[in-house]
Amino acid sequence: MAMTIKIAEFEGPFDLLLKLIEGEEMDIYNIQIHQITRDYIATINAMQLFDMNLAGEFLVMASILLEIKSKMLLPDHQYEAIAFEDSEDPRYELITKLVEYKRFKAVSQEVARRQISEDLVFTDRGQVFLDPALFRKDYETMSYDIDVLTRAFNRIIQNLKRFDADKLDFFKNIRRERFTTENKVRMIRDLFKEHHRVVFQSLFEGTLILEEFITVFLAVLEVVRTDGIRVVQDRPFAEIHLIKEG
Amino acid sequence: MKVTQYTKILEALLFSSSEPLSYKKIAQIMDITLSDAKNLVAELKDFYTREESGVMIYDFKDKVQIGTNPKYVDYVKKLLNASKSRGLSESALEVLSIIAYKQPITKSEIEYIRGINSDRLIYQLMDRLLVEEKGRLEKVGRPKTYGTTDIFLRNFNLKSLKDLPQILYDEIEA
Amino acid sequence: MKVTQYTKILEALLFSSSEPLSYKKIAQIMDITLSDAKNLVAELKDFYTREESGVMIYDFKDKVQIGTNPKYVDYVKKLLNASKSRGLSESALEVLSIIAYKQPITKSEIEYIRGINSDRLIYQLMDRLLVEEKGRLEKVGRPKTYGTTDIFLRNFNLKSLKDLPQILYDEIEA
Repeated sequence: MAMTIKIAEFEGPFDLLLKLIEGEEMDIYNIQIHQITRDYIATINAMQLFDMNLAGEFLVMASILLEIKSKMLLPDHQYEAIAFEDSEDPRYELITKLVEYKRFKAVSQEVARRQISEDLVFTDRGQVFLDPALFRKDYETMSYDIDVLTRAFNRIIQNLKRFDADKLDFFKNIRRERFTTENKVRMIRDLFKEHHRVVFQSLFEGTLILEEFITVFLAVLEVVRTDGIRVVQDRPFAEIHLIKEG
Repeated sequence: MKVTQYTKILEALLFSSSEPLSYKKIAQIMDITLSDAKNLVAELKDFYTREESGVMIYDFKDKVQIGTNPKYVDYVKKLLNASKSRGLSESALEVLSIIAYKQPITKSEIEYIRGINSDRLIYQLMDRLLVEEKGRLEKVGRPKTYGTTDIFLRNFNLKSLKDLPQILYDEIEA
Repeated sequence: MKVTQYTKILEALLFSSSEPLSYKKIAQIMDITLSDAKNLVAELKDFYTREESGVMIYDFKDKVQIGTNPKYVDYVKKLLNASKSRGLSESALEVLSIIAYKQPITKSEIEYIRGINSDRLIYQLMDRLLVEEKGRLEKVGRPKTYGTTDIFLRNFNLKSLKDLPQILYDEIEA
């Protein structure tokens, strides 16, 4: 049986098996296990299975088929079409599963037909327009459940988890901001209440992590901009001083 | 109850709600009976149909929601730039049907029926808000179970899960 | 141009738009002239007035938007107070949660995370007094940053931002 098959054509091993059975016009309850095992193995050989997990799933089915086939080779057995509760037949389990699968496959076509294709209907308007002027007073006193918020946040994270590891980094260090530029600016200003000259390096003493280091640095830039503090270095590699004039 | 005026109030409520509204809530807010609420919804529905309105009423289970009329979908799509088809793949539909009929169901049960790992498709269906987690089974590993959402009912035009097409056992001949 | 049919299309467009639509855009989507677009809006506006509809057209300068009729505002308020999300859509809540946890944050950071422009939702949250501008970042372009308001804290019954529920970071591992 020469078939050129792309993996994408099959939803899985059951799907492939069903198509082969249909192709050979076999009765699903009386699968010629010989024939079908040969077809199945030929097909998966022809398929280029790059995805190892996927390949594994197709191979598991191949081994099940081979096992059934070997059992059926045992003497003194004449196998007819399997009947209900005919659980002695080596094919029984496979066939009941196949029938079950086929049932869902059939019904999914039916379900699909009922779909008012969701792209025909738009209901999520993104927002509800209510004239803010009319509602201002209410908005001030409204009370929300905090869990609507955390649920929304978790939803975002779950979605990112599936699709975008990069963006997830954005949330990695969510924590209350321990170091704020405002605090550090205040700290520097306090220093300048007592000194008019501060060693740049000394501002970083006790700084433990990069984030704090950066915050201090930003605060320095801020006071330079707003408080008229000058930064002075006498020569290359010398200590840097912050000087407040007057 | 002056019917017309009330349908207009209902219209305002449906428009301003970002989620489906239950008849119960409508009744409570408008201070009318549950059956009055149902009548009003029916009335508004008729009105929209008669007017070939740009919007229509979608009702499912015990809830209603307003949405655009599929008749004008081309324009709405153009507006939302939603040219990409959002149809479900065949495999996603398979998984969805299995979940619909067998809920609550675990991932491994779905895998057992399909003979192939279906996690990715389950997530896809969850993203489309058609499927949601339904709690956990009280057995080893406490596996999560999955089921369909109200949005599933709405999108597939089902009033309840009872309206799912019958599975025809006889038809399953090879 | 068959006027009635066109007003219905316009209705569907206004309903599905999450922001005010300009006449220009309406004309472009419906493939009609600008003055036709204006006429249609006027027609739909008249229709709503005549019907004492639950909704009405709000027009600002060169844009229009559909919104609830102030006549029924008491019911809409009751609805808002009865719902958990108080009329905020899922997407608005998403934006609010990002702002709450990551403030001060710029629009472009929010857009980066959600993968979609969220300006309109930010404005909506500002209208609802939950979000406000918090100054500018001292970097290229000096972008505005946003954060939550005192009213946000009060509405969510938080003493301070420190009371925001802890998100479990282990779960954030990819």
